[in-house]
Amino acid sequence: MNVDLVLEALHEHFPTDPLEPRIVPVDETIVTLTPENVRPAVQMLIERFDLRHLSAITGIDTGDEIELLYHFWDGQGLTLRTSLPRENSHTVTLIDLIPGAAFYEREVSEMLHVLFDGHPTPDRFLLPDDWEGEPPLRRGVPLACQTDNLENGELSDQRHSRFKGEARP
Amino acid sequence: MLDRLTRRIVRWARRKSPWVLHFNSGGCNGCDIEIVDLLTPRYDVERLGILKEASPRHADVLLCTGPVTRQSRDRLRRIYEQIPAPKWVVAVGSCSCSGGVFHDGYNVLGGIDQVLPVDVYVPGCPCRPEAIINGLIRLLEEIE
Amino acid sequence: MSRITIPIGPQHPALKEPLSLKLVAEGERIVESALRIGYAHRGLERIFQNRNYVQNVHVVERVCGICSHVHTTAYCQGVEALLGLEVPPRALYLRTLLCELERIHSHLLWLGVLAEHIGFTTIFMYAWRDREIVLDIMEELSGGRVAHAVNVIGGVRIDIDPEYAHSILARFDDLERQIEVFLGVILHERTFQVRTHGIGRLTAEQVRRYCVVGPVARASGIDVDMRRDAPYAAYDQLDFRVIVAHEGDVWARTMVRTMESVESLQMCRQLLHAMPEGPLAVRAPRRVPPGEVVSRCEAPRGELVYYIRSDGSDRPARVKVRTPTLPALAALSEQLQDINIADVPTVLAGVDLCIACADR
Amino acid sequence: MIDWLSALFSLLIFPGFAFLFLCALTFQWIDRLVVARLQGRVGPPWYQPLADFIKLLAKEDVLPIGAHELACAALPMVSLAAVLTAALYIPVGTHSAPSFEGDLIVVLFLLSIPSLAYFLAGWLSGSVFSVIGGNRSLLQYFSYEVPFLMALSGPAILSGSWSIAQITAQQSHAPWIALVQPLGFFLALTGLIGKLKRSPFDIPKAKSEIGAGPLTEFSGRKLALWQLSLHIKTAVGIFLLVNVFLGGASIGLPAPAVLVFGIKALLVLLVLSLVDVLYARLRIDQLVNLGWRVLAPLALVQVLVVILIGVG
Repeated sequence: MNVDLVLEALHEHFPTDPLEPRIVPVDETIVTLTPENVRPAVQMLIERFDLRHLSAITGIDTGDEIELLYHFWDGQGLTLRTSLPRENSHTVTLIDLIPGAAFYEREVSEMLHVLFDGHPTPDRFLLPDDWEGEPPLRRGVPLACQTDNLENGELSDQRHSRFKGEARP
Repeated sequence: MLDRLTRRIVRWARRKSPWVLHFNSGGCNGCDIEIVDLLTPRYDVERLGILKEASPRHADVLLCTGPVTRQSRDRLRRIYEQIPAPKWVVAVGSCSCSGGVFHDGYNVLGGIDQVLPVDVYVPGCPCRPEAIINGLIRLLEEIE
Repeated sequence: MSRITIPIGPQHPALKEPLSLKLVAEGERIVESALRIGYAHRGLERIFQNRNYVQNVHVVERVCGICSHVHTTAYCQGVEALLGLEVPPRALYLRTLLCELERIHSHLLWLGVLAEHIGFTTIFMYAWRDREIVLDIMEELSGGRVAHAVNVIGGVRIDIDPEYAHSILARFDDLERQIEVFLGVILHERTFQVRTHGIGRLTAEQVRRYCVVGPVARASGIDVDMRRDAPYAAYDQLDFRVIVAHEGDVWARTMVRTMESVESLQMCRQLLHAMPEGPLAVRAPRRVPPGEVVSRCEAPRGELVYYIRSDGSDRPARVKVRTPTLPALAALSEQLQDINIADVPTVLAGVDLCIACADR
Repeated sequence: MIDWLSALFSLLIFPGFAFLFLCALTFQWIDRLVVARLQGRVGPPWYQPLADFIKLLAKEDVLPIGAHELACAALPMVSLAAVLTAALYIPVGTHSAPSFEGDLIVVLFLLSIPSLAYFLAGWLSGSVFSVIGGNRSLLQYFSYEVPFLMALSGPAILSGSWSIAQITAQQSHAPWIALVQPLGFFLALTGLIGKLKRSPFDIPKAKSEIGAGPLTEFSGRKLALWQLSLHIKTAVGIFLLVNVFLGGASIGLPAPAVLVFGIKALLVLLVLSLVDVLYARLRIDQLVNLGWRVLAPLALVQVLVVILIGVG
């Protein structure tokens, strides 16, 4: 994959977007796109450069916005970055283009509460079924494990063994 | 007199054939491979009569590894109840002793003793196979 | 036919780690499979944000017990790139040596687990007995059988003196003879072939669709290997073959992994012969300038991606870990389609799942 | 009075329960030791099977709610009783068992009852794994039972009688039937491996797929009885093969009968352990294919050969 060709193609297709490609260590190029251009950009990349290997989707809560980074790779790394508003942030799913993105999208939606419209199975992925607290990777979420739903709630503050001295069966 | 004799024989039998069940409640699999290492030629726990069993019904000793994540808490509890008495629990590795390096994770409850009564703690991250064998032998000496 | 739902629950003899798989079978054939992971989810990416860069090396090593060194390599490499550090060549060589030793240990471990699942306990015992040779070498080098704590930000912590290198080379020879024995079993043993040929087949198209990486992809004909395509550490100074097979079933993966361990042995020999002199590490400052890095390595199971973003303080703003088992899990439902109940453990073993990696 | 006492003695002590119990434990120990040594391991101490048995007796007996209490309690005893009665008719060393015409068929029938009890245990004990294990043991039952019966009818036809004692007596002067019908001996061995659910055919209790198969839900005393009946069945099966194919205690030259019989039994056990070490487990459909496409026709050929040449 030749990064310059890709950048030119991106420039043609999305003149309005502030691309400002940045070379990031270990041979990676980061390109910024507006949220609604991500899907057409991925479509174009697949058709013209057969760039289908999506390595990962990283979600970051930077305090004032939610950033999504789609890491692609084919000989060299290319990352598409978009930023979404913190409240009811949602974007379009890429599952029909790249089925491998299903797990990554479910994880980001669970960890940062980003809704991927059109995702067929947006259910629990890593978090336990009885998790009803805040999405953990959002800023301002207390780190200690919320165990309020355990039978006796006093577990979370002191870490002690409830079974000291209890007679073994 | 006969009662004392049978109790001694039963105690001898329980010490000589502890069947082991292994459950990983959410740790990195460092301790799990060390437990499976016990069965292989270099450590070979079959000479102590220890067999790794497939079903909780056949097991005596529950070897737990990994901190208790919230999702595997109920499963750990249910496995413990499925094992017929007399049963013992060995916490293998620092994670199952106290939550280890993941103690402050939002999904981690801490050590196995948050959920089960533990008989033997085997520290180490990951613990060495010799330490697990030593823990099991300590357990066997203390069995009634 | 009557439909039975079979729970391959978090606790199952075929699974070393907690994974919940609900299979719906008609008679002996699997019709549907539902996967639920998250039993080993410890919230690592949040824990990373809670520690500074140096403490994180200790935590990164505990993401997965089998490929711990490759995780620290990817992490330290990323932070060194952020800091713009120039790691001395001897440290790169030692880092690569440990990476390859860990690959041999992981592949031999996997061969044993697969053999145990198809009922061939003898090969399980032999594979794990010979794996002890590699574990001894790693333990003598770094002090730890499984978690080695070799990598620090800026270099490595261990060193090799020449006559110790000779004793390692001697041990490599009988390890290679043993791996030849396993190759013989895989090629000629009838029952092994019958239980692994044509099971859990993944076509090249499926591999590309689910972005599967590592030996599973290479066994289906996709020629991708981060050590050659994006060389890191000392891989650019080594010449090695990337083994690719085309059948895409469990047997092909066995061939790819076993030949890879032979290839890794050759690489270790080259590393030991051409080990340059020089310092072992470079001092790294506590604070990392703001920036971001995407560091990629070839773990025994495939491409491992670390994305690290720093905000100038001594704690990372975000560390994203994408382990090779995640796409393999996505492709699992395709492999479990329409196979025999008895083959489910073989398929699970064939993909070499590392749930601790996938759940983070 | 004396024959009443000696009958009781032979029932309970010598070729009866005590002797078989001892044989079962030693055979299990030797088998585990040989397998361990061939895999580079040390293997269990000599008292291991006894310790396992006593520990299981002293364990709590738990059954899931869905399980059928009465049946699950009765099945282990049925299979143990069937195996013990089968052992009555098999002469061991010098002891001449009460033999009548056709006791070979009775023994074969009694030896197949535990397999059916094993299947029922799977069905009635309520867990998914045991139901699948039960199905598999039934599927497997037919694929090895037919070749086994035909292989054993070969010697009966050759020596013209269906009583084990006669067959053994015939071989004291004539060459052993295993040498005359090597194919029959091979098929009988394969059938025995299937009947005992040993390694290449241990599909119903495949440890990595369905846990312990039909016995997943059994624990405590019931499990102890099940394992005892399986090990006694191993001993009885080996004695049967030694008598029918290897000429019981006779070896031509005058040697202590029990020693000769013991050595032959240990040799057969060694063969079973070797097969255990060397082969991976087959899938159920592969075993059924093997059974019907390979073993059954071979057994047919063997019987035809015996009928045409042997008697003719």
